[in-house]
Amino acid sequence: MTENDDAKMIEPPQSGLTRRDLIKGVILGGVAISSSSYLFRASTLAAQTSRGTGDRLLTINVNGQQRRADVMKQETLAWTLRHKLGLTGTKLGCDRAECGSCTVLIDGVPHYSCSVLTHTVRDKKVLTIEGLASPDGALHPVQQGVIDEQGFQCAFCMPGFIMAAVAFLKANPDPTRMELAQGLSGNLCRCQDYDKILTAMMRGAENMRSASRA
Amino acid sequence: MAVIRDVMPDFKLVQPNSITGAQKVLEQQGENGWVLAGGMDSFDWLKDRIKKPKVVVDLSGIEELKGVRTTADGIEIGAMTTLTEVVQHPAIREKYKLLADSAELVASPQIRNQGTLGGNVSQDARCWYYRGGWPCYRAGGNICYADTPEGRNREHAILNADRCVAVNPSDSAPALIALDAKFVIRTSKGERVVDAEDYFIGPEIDITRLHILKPGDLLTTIRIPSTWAGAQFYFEKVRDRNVWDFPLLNVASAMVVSSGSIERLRIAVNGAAARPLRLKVVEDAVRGKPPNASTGEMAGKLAVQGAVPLQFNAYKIPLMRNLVKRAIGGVQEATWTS
Amino acid sequence: MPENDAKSVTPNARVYGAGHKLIGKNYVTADLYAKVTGQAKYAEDFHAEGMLFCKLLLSPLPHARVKHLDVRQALAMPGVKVILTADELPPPGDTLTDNGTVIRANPKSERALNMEPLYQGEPILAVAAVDELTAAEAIEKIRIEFEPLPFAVDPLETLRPGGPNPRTDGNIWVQPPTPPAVAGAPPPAPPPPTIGALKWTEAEFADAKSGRLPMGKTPDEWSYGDIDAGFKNAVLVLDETFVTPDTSHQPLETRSALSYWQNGKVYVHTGTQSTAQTVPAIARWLNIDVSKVVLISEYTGGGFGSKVTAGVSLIIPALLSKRANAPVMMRISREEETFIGRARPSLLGRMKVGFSKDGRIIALDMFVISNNGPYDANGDVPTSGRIVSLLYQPEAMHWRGVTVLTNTPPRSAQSSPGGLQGIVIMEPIVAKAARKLGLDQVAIRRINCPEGKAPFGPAVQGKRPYATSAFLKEALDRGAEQFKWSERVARTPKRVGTKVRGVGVSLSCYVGGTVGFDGLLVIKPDGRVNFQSGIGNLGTESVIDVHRAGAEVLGVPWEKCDVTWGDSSKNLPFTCVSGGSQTTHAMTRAAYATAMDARKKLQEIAAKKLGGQPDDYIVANERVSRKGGGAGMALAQAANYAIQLGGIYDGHEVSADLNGRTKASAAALAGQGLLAAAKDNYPRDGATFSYIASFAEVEVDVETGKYNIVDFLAYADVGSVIHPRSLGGQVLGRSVLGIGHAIGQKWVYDPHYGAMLSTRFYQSKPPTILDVPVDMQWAALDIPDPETPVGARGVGEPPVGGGCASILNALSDALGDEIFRRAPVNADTILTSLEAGHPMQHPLMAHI
Amino acid sequence: MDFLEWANSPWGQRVPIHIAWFLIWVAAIAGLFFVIVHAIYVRYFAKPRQFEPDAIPVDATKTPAHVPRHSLVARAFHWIMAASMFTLLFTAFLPKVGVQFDWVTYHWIAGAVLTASIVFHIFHASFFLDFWSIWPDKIDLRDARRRILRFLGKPAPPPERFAKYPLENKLYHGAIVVAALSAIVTGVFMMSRVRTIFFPRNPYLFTDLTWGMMYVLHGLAGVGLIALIMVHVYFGIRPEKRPITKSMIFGWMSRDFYLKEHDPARWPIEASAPPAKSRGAKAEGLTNAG
Repeated sequence: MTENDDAKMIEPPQSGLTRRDLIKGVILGGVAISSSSYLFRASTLAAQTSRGTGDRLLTINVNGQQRRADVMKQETLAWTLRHKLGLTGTKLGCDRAECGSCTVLIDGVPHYSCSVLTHTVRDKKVLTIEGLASPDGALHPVQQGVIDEQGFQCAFCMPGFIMAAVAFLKANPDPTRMELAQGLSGNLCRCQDYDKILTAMMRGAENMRSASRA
Repeated sequence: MAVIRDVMPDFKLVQPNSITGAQKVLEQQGENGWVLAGGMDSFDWLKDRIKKPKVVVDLSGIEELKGVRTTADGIEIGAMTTLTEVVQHPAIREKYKLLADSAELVASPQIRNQGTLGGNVSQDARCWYYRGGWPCYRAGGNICYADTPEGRNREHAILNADRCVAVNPSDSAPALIALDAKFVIRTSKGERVVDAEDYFIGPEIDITRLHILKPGDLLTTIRIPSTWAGAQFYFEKVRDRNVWDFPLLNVASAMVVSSGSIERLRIAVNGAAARPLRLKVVEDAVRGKPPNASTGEMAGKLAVQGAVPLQFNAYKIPLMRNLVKRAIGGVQEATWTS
Repeated sequence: MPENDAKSVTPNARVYGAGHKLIGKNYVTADLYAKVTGQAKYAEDFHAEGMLFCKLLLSPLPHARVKHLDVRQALAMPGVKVILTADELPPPGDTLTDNGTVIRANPKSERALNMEPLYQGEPILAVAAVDELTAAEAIEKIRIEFEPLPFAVDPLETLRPGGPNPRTDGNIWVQPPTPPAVAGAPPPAPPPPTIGALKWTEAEFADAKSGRLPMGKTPDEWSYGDIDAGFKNAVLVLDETFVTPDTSHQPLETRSALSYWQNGKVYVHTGTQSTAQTVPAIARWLNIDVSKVVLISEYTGGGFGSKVTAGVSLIIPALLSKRANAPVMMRISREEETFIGRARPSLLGRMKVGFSKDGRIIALDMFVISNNGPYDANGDVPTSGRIVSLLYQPEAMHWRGVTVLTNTPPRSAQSSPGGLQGIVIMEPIVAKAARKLGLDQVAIRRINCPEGKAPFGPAVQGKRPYATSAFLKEALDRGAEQFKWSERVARTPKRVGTKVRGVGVSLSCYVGGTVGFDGLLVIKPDGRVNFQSGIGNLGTESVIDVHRAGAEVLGVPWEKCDVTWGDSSKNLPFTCVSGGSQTTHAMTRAAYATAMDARKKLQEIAAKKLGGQPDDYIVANERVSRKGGGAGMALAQAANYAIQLGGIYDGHEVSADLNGRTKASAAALAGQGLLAAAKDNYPRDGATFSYIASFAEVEVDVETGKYNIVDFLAYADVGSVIHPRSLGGQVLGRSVLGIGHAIGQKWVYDPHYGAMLSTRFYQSKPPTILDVPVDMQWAALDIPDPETPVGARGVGEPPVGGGCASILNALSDALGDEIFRRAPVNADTILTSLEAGHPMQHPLMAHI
Repeated sequence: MDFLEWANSPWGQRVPIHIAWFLIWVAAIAGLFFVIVHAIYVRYFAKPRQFEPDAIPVDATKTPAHVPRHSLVARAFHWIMAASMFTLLFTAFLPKVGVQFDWVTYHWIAGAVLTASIVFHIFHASFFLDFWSIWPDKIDLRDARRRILRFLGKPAPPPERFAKYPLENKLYHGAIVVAALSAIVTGVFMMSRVRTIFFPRNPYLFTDLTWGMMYVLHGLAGVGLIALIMVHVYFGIRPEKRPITKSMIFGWMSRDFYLKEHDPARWPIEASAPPAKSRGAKAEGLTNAG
C-alpha cells in the first residue's frame, strides 16, 4: 500500500453521508484526521459572537458542482476550498499572490485563489486540480504530461503550475518553450525544477493536441 | 500591544453594482472605508493587518467600470478593466501599444488577470519600510527609515524626494502619461477630469498618498486621446527578476518623427521619484532634432539633472540616463550566430 | 510507458544504466499520481475534528529581554484556548547516538519559544484558538514590553573592538576541554560548547577600510604543505575578498504542523527530510520516549536542508495540543518561515592564491568567517575549506575560519552548505588567474581538479583523507565538448551594440554519500515485494528510487514492488537523513544489502525445500530456481515457506548488527512473509564525493546592467545513474538553486533596527522560470563509483556551487574582473561599477 | 480622546509620533474664545483704569513729544520674527487642514530665519537693551495682586502705572519665549531629519521615544503659538493698544500716552538726562530715536 488512505477521501460524496461516515477509516484512536474538512467549520465561535451575519451562506460552483459553505466576508477562495470544501489540492505557498501554488481557474482564467475573496466568485465557475481528471479517473492531458516526464520534485507547486498550464494551453495549444515559460511565469518552484516542468508541460501540450485530434 | 502580520481582519464587505452605490458607502465610511479593485495591493495591507478598514467596497460588480470603448477621440478604458484585457485589446494593441507593452510587464500573468488598470496606477508605494508597517512619514509618522545613514534604499528615489524617498511602482502610469491620458474621477462634487501626470502627487504635497484621490473619490475611467495614436512608442522596464518584480526604473515614450526630426515627444519615467515623472525638459529639448544616439545622449543627460543619489541607488542615475537615451535614440538589437 | 523515449520535448534524454533492467531507467514513481491529481497530502492538508489553530507572537527586536508580559486580555477572549510560553517548554533531552554516545543537551541551543529573543522574528509565545482570526486578534491583545539588548546583524560588527555581542556572553561558540578520563571509568563525554567573545584589534581591522576582509585571530585553523615556499615559487599571487549572500531555503511548503495526542502518544503531521530520523528529534525536543512519537509525513514540499528532522517548530503544536486537549494546527506563514525557516549563512572569504606558470595552484591561504545566526554553529566554515582543498587540489594550503554569531535567523545546512560558499569565493580568483596567465578557463580547471582517490583537508593522524573516486576531468572534457566551449570562447565580437556576452565554467563538488544504514523488505505471500522506506519524500524521489536497486538484485519487475513510506508507525528501518547528498549512496547500499539478504534467504528456502545447496539456486524473474534449469519456486511460494519456517526467514529473528529501530520494525512485520533486513556493511575506502562541471553563457546589457543567462550545462560525475529523470531534476534544479545566489537571492537587513526587510519573495528574489534558460542541459558520466556496490553517489548538493560560480565567471568574462566582489550581482552593481570604471559596491557589506 | 498620535515603533514600542491634529482647532478656538471674552469684557464690564498717583508729579515738559520706545533694530527683529512666525504657522498647519502645498522647504527656511533672529534678539537684548525690562518685577507682582483685589471689589490701593512694558505684555512675552524656544530647539533637531543646507542628516540622533516626544513638544508649541499669535494680533489691533502697536512700527509713542500709561519713574524718559546705568535700554533707544 503506497498511497495515502486519506487521498481516496478527497472528493467527499455530496449527500447522504454523515460526518461519521466521512471520517470512517481515518479514525486514529478517536481523533478524526481527515483531509476533507468541508463539513467542519473550524470555528464554532461564529455562533457565539457577532462575527457572523446571515449572508455568509454561499453557494459556489466548484469543479462543476454547486457547493454550499459558510464563508466569512474576508475569507479567500483558497481558504474556502481548502478548509470548507476539503479541496486541499490547491496549496498555500505564500498567501500573498507571489508563488502561484494556489492557482485555480475562475471562468477559465488563472487566478491566485489566496487573493480572491470567496464572496466575489458567487456567479463564477471555479476549477481546481481535483476537477481536472474526468470522473472515470482519466487524467487531463497536462496531468498525463507530468506523469510521462516525471515533472516536478516536491510537487507542492504542481497543482498551481498545472492549472496555469491548462488555461494557457487552451489559448495557445502549440507554444514554444519560451512562450510556455511566459505563460507559467506566475508560478514559483523552489525545487527549481523549471526545466523538467517545462518539459512535462510541453508534453502536456502535445498530449492535448493529440487528444483534440483524436 | 503585540503585532502580528498575518490573517485578514474582520470587515464588512459591500458589493455595489453602481458607481453611485459605491460612492455612497465610501462617503459614509470616510477613513473606515477601503476600495477593493483587483485587490493585488489591498490584500497585502489587509493580510499584514496594517490597515483594518471596517468596510471594504468591492468594485468588481460594477459593470460600468469595466471594458474598453472606442470614442470619437481615442479610447476609454474603465478603471476596473484587467491588465490582461488591456494587453489583449485589439484597439490598444493597434494604436496605443505603449500601454499594452507596459501592462504586459506588470507582475505575473495571474496578477494581470485580476489586477486592474485603475488599481495599477493607484497602487501604493513598495518601500519595504513602509510596507513593513513601520511608522514612517508615508504612514503618518515622522521619519523616513530609508533615507538614514544606514537605511537600505537601493530601490528608492533619485529625484524629487522630500523627506520620503519611496517611489511609485506603477508600470502603466508612465505609459499613460506618455499617451497624454486623462483620468476621470468621480468625487462627491461630481466628475473631475485630470491629466494623467496630475493624478500623481509627490511627498512635498501629500506624503501619505501617491495620487490625488481622497476618501470617497473613485477613479472611473481612463481616456486616451488619439493625439498619439500610432506614434513611435518605446517602453522598457528594468527589474531584478524577469517576472513578478517591480521596476527599478521604467521609461515610456511616444514620439512623432517627421522628415527625419522629432516633431513631438512625450516621455515619462517611473521608479525614480514618488510620482511618475514627465520629462518636459527633455520633450522640449529634442524637438526638431533627429531621433538618433546623440540626441538620445543629450536627452539622457538632461533627464537626470538634479538627481540626488542615496547610499545604495546611485546606479539609477546612469540607468535613467540610458533608458531615456534609448527611448529617443533607439537600441541596437544584438544578434549572435552561434 | 516507454523508457528513455527521446522526443523533441526531451532533448536531454540519453541512455543510462547499460546492462540493467531498472537501474538507470526512467519510470513513474509511485507518488506521482497523487501529486498530479492534488490528492497528495502535505501537513497542512490534514484536518482533525475540533482542531485549533495556532499563531505565534514574534519578537520585533533583534535582541531583547521580555520585561513585562500580560496575556490576560487575550486569554479572556472567547475562542482563545491556550497560550504557551517558554516557561512551559520541557528541557531539551540529551541525544543518544547510534553508537551509544550521549550528546548532552546544550542549554544555550535554540528552543521553540524564548523570553530572551536573539533575532527579530523569533517566536516568544504561541496562542491556540478556535480559528486563526481569533488567534491573531488575541496576539494583538497581548501586552508585552522589552528591554532592548545590544545586537549585531553583521559578523564583522561584533568582531570589532568593543563591538556588540549578539548574545549576552559573547559572539562565538567555544568548546571547553573534555575533563580527563578517570581510570576504570568510561571516557567522559565532551561538555557542550559554550559561548565566548572574540574581538579583533583596530590594527587587524585596517584592511576593512580598503574593502578587504580583515584577518584577525580565529579559533580554527589547519594547514598542509609548505605554503610559504608555494607563494615564493608562484608566478602569480592573487589576494581577493568575496562575500556570499545569506539566503533563505524558502521551501514552497512552509513548516506547518498538525499535532494531537492519543493514548499517551503524540501524532505529528509535518514535512520532513527524514521520516525515520525526525521521530527521535521530536522525542528529544518533547523530552519523551521515542516510542511515544508517531510522525506522518508522506509528502514534503521541499526542504533543501531546512527540514532536516524538522526541528524546533514542531513542538509548539505538540505542546499546545497537549495543554488544550485538542488537535492543534500551526500554519506557518511565509513571513514566519523567513524567520524560523532556516537559511544559508553568508560567508565572507579572503583567498590568497599562488599559481604556477601553467595555472597550477601551488599555495592557498583561505580565510573565512560566517554569519551564523544566534544558535548552534553550522559547519559551513570548516566545510568550505575541505571542499576547496578537494576541488582545486592546492599543493599547500592554510585554512582559517570562525563561525560568528549574529542576531539574525538561525541557519542550517542548505544544499551544499559551505561547499557553495567555498567554491563561489574561489572560482572568481581562478577565472581571474586564467585571464592573467593567458590560460583557457577549462584548461586551468583541468590542471587543478581532483582525480581518482584525491586527498582533501588536513592530515588526520598523519595521513590526509581522500575521496573514493573522482572523474571530474572527464566530466569537464565532455562538458566542454557538449557546450561547444572552444567555439563559444573563440566567437567574436563579444560585444554587439549594448550587449556583451561572456562564458564561464566552474568546478563543483560535495559530499556524496554515507554508509552504515539499514534496509528492510518483505516478500509477501502474493509475490509482491514491499520495501520499507524511512527516507523523507521531499521530491528527490530517492524515497522510492533507491529501492529499484533492490528490485534489480531480486529480479522482480517494478510493477510487483510496493514502497511504504511517510508514516513512522508503518515500521520503517533506520535510515539516513536526506541531507548532504547522502541518501542515494547510503540507501542504495542498504537496499542492495537487504536484497542480497533476501536473495540469500530465498536460496536457503529453496535449498531446504527442493534440496541442494543454496548456491545451486539463482533468483530471477520472480522465481528462485536451480541453476541450469530444473526445480524452483515462485517468490510467492517462497514467502509462504518463509512464514512456515519462521525464525530468520519471516523476521522473527534478525541480524544483531541492525539498529534498534530496524529491529523493532522487523519485529512488527514479522510473520508477514519473507522478511529481509540488513545493515550496509560494505567496505569503502575513502570518503564519497560527487562532482559537477558547470558551464554558462550570459548576455549583459551594459546600458541597463541587466543580464540574461543564455545557456547552461551541468555535467555530472555522480557514479551510476539510478533514475535519469529525477537525477536530471536534481542536477538542474540544484544548479538553479546555486544560480539564484548569483542572480538575485539575498536578505535585506536594516542595520539600525536589526530587522529583516526582505520577508517577501519579491524582495528576497528566488529565481523564476524566466530567470533561467528555457532549455538547460544536463548529462551524467554514469561511471560507477568503485567503492559502493551499486556505484551510485548522491547528487543534491554538488551542482549548487557550480551553478552560482559559472554565472559569476561568465559575468566577469563579459565585463572584466573589477565589477563585483560579492554575490548576488545585479543591475545596480554592474551599472555603478561600469559607470565609475572600478568596483563601487560596498565590498564587505551584505544585506543590501 | 487622544491628544497625541501614537504608533508602533519598528521595535514594537508604543511611541508618540506627533500631536493629534485636531489640537490645531482646539488652539484656534481657544484663541478666538479668549479674544471674544476679552472684547466683551472690555466693552461691557471693564472699569476705567485707575493708577496710583505719582508721589512726585512728572514734569511733562521734560518728556519729548515722541517718546522713543523701540529701536530700529528691535523693530526689524520683531517684524522679521513675525514674518517667519506666520510663515512657520501657515506652512505647518495649512497642509494639516487640507490646503496642500510644498511646505517643508519654506518651513525650515522660516525656522532658520526665526532661530537666527531670536539668537540675535537674545544677544541684542542681553547686551544692548534693558534685558530686565521685559520680565515682571516686584512692583508688577504687587500691582497684579492689587488689580485682582480691586477687580473682585476688595479694597486695595490702585496699581502704579507700567514701566516700559505692561504686565500683560511681559507675561505674553514669557509665554512666547516658552513656546517659541520649545519649537525652535525641537525644530533645530528636527532639521536633521530633512534635507537642509546645515548639517548632514541623521534621523537616528535620538531614540524613537525621544524623537516622538520632540515632535509632540514641537507640535504643542506650534498649536500654542497659534493661540498666542491670535491673541497678540488681537491686542495689536485693539484701539486702546494702538499707540503701542504704532510704536512697533515707528519706534515712538506719544508723550500723552506715555504719561498716561507708563510710570516715568519705572521707565524714565528724559530727553537730556544721561541714562541710568542700570537702565541701559534708554540710552540705546535714545540714540536710535535721535
